[in-house]
Amino acid sequence: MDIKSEPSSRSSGEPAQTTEDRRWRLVNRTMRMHGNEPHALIETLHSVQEHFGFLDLDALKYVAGALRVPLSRVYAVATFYHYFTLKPPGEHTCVVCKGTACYIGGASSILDSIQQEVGIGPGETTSDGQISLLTARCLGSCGLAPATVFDGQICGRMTSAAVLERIRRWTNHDTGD
Amino acid sequence: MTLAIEDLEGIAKIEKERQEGFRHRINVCIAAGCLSCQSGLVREALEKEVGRRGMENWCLVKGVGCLGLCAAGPLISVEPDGVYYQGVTVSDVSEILDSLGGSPIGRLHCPAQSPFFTRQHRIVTENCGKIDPERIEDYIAERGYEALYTVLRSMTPGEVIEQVVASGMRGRGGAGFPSGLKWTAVSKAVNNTKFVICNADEGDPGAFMDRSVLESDPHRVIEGMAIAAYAVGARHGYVYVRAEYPLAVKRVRTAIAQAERLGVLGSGIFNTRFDFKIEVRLGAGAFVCGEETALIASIEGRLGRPRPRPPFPAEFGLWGCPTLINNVETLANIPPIVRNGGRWLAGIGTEKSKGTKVFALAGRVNNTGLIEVPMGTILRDIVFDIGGGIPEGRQFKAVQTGGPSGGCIPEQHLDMPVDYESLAAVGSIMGSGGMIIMDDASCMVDVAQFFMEFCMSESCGKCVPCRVGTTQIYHLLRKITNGTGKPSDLAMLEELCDLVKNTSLCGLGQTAPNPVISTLRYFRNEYLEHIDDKTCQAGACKIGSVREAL
Amino acid sequence: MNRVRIATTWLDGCSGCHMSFLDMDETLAAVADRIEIVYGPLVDAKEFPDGVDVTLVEGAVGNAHDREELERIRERTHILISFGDCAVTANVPAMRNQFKLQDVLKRGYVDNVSHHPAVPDAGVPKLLERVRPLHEFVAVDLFLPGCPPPSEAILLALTDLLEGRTPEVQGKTRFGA
Amino acid sequence: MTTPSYTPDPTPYVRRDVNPVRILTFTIDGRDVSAREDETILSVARQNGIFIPTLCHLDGLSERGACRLCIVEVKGAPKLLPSCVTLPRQDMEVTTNSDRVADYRRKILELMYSERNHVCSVCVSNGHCELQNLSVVLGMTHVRYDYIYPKHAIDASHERFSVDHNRCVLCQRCVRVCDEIEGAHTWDVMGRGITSRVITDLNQPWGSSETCTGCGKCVQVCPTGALSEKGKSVAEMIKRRQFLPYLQMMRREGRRAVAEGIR
Repeated sequence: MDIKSEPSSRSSGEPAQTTEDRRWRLVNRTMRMHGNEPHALIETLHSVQEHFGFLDLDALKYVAGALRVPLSRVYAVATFYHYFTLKPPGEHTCVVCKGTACYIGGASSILDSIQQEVGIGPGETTSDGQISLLTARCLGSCGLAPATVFDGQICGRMTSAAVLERIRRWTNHDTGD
Repeated sequence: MTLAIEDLEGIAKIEKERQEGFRHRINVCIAAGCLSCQSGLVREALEKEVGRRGMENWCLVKGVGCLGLCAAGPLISVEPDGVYYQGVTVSDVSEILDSLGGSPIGRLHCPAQSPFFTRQHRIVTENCGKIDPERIEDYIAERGYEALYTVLRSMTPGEVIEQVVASGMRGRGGAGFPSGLKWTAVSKAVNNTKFVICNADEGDPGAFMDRSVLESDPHRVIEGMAIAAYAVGARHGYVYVRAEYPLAVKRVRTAIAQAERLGVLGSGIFNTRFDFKIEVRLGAGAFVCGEETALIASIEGRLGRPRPRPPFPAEFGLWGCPTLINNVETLANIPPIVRNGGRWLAGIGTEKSKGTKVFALAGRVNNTGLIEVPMGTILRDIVFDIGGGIPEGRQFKAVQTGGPSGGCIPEQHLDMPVDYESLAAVGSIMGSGGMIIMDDASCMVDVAQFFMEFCMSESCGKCVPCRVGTTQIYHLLRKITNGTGKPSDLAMLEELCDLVKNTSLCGLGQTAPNPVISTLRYFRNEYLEHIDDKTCQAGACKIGSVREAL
Repeated sequence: MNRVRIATTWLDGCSGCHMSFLDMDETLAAVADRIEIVYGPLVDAKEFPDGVDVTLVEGAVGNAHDREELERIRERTHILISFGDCAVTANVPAMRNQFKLQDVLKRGYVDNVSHHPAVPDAGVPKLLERVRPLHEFVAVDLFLPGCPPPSEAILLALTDLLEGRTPEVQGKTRFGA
Repeated sequence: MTTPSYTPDPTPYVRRDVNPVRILTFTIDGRDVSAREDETILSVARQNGIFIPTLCHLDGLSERGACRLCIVEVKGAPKLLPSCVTLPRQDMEVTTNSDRVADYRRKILELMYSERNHVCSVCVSNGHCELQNLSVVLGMTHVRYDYIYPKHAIDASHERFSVDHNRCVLCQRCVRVCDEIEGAHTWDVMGRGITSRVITDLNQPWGSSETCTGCGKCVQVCPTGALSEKGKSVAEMIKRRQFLPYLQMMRREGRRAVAEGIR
């Protein structure tokens, strides 16, 4: 099948829930705003990730068809940009900033202590799917280094102890504490 | 909708009267730095308490942009008394409200007379910490969009460019290309369609100037873009901003919507035939997209891989059309240049580096935060006077400027002026303005390895020298920091640095070796200690564990 | 006239380069009166002698013994020739470098063995984590790539050395030749 | 935002700073040569029988300027310039083979060899490989940089072809020929930096690709043994590229016919 043919002929990748799922409507809206043109690819992937938390293969296939972008290019873009993730995130995410100031301020020892306590390295999720550990290039909070983001909330001047304390709150809560 | 200068003046007047109607105004910093130490809660608590006490009519609580001294956050300022409070928590709220009109609270007092505040020269950040970034009226009250009006109603595009040329300003994004020349090139390019792009993909780790400006004063950047668009003949603009800066994205979007609603963006602005629209495009975590051609590719929805230049974007940019790409800080300088004339800016700074520069002070320095100083300010003054020196009584070792493309400047060069040429002479660059201070607890080989790891994983992978060369350099540095380096590795490091610098396709690769080259130049003894003695004086490298394993 | 003392040896290699050496046949005879082969699989000598003029080392460095041997050869040799692709690039032996040493040993001695599967731990030299070319361990004076290097190239290198010239083998041999 | 986004003009981009009719003269290695303004230094050099090594360049495909082997020195220019994408200017003085350039080229080639697992002696393209040939031409007898030894797989899921990532140099010829000539865009490059890798479709086995037409052009343009026909043993894979100039010409004519609306 020719990838550059009409999108309708490539609708096989369209997830079944597309029409009724509100999240897909929002993604579709993003594409429509950009005239369903190929140049909307990155904005659309942002939209998918914002609403679904990650990019799965069905979503990539659907976006490729809708925007008439070759499948391999969609995959290339989704893996070139580090902001996009193809893996579902854990229930909670902890982002440790690895910018220069945070590095100087001890970000690596924070990562080490998380590895020791929770057993996951950067980019990994605990086996129970509870906690994901990510690193950021720079959050721009260098004035308060080292910085860490817990479920979207940014916290400055962190120490290993403080980070582990926050993470323990998640795990304790989940065991019904 | 057509907007006249009277309307702007009217808005400014109403806004000023509104604000002056309050006997006390409490400005709470709600830029990302202070937000990350809960300034949002402080603001809420203040608002609630003001409401509870029935003070709404004479006490205004206002969220403002960055006050600069992030180290002391959350910061608030109380106007019109000009009192600064630092490290404010929710529990301080009552006391602050009690003290209004009386004497300041000594415990929280942040001396506004300290060199951190007095030695700055604020142009780009003049409104930061003063205005509410989410209210266009507040910007207009500070003469916002007046420059755009002047430009559209009384200047030709050529006259605008003349002012930028006269200002002598050089691009604040890193390379320091004269802005006037860039504008001239785009304006001369023959094409009906042109674009203006604001590069807000502040990728240098350790730099947050652009983020702060966008979070604190987004309209200034929008106004700068509109003026630029008029000058070069563009009708469409893009702000390319990192997705990692959600607050900046939100504020820019809000600002664009407000500007459109008011009519300072859109069709027939100020009743002229000038149309200008701005769209926001999100970066997606690729440092290389700070490079012009990669940024353009990214806006086009493609992989952010640079292409060889020429053709330059001024000729052949976004969608093949002439495109002006300026950094946030460059554009933020435009409205004051128009208001005060190019010569005014040219009067600030040094002979070849005009105006001011915003720096993000971070690392091992007491006053971490955002500062704006005239070009040519002495580096030692920045570190020890404005920055307040090194904490915990430790020894200064180096200051790193220019991020992963820059270099480390040692003690012996601290008395140099900070300008494009001087920095280049000592093997660093101005870069976008990150300034990381390191003390004797920092190992310079480890720092070089940190930056090389960054460049290696940010390399787009297109050209061989950058893709493989940075990896090889990183592996050599890792060998040295883990205690398995050989004396011959230093020569190999130098060879690879030279290769990557001279044969890479884009600026990322061409500058990637700089941190290694500059640390080899000034801190060679540290490399030798790691290789010959297998020791790391700073204690940052884990040599010991490797030696035990051997 | 003193004859030039030549040694040959092979480390982690297949002996193919030595076969090519022998393929010089009668051309070898032409230089035979000017050289003396003092050590190698072709002659009966137990220990690598002192004061060797030229040594051709075939094979990569794959185990601790190879490494010691190479270092001894380097000490006792004036001109050391990295002889053939295994010596120059680590070649086929290095194909195991993509895998962890433990996995390699397990595959070789356990998974594919039906009778007494066990990784040998005595009487054999310890394998290095990675197989590497000679020049990563010692200084090499001349590189003679090829799998094997053609005998003409070997002869050319030897005669050049005998004549006191720096051998120019460009175009005479190549990787994989 | 509520306003719809800008929609770009769908017509192909044209460089307006270059006039394809104008002829200029300059020198390569001291020889006077003439060229059209839109010809690259590389193409002018080749027309004049001057050798410049290349790897990512292939006549008939778009240029990338990525392998950096074709760098040349231009008098007065502070940087070395890739000749495959650099257009000459009047009176430019180009040097294609100074010691400095030759030295850099050799080092770049060494980097390429160190990047993946190139084992010539067991390769289908042994003796017919552009990378291998470059080592002879540039006089590179060994690699002084540490080999990286990444772990890479072989995908033999396609009925007729296989891809061995150990031998890939990321020149992207396969990506370009598939996109520009075949029009399928089955190939692209995933990831970035040292972890970049060519993929088919959504990084799935080649044999399961929905878009691959099985035309095999990618195999024929691949400079190394990374892409090969099945059933070929060591040294048996000889690439055939005669089709490329014809296809390129026919595609150009086809495009013109469509534009002019005649057949």
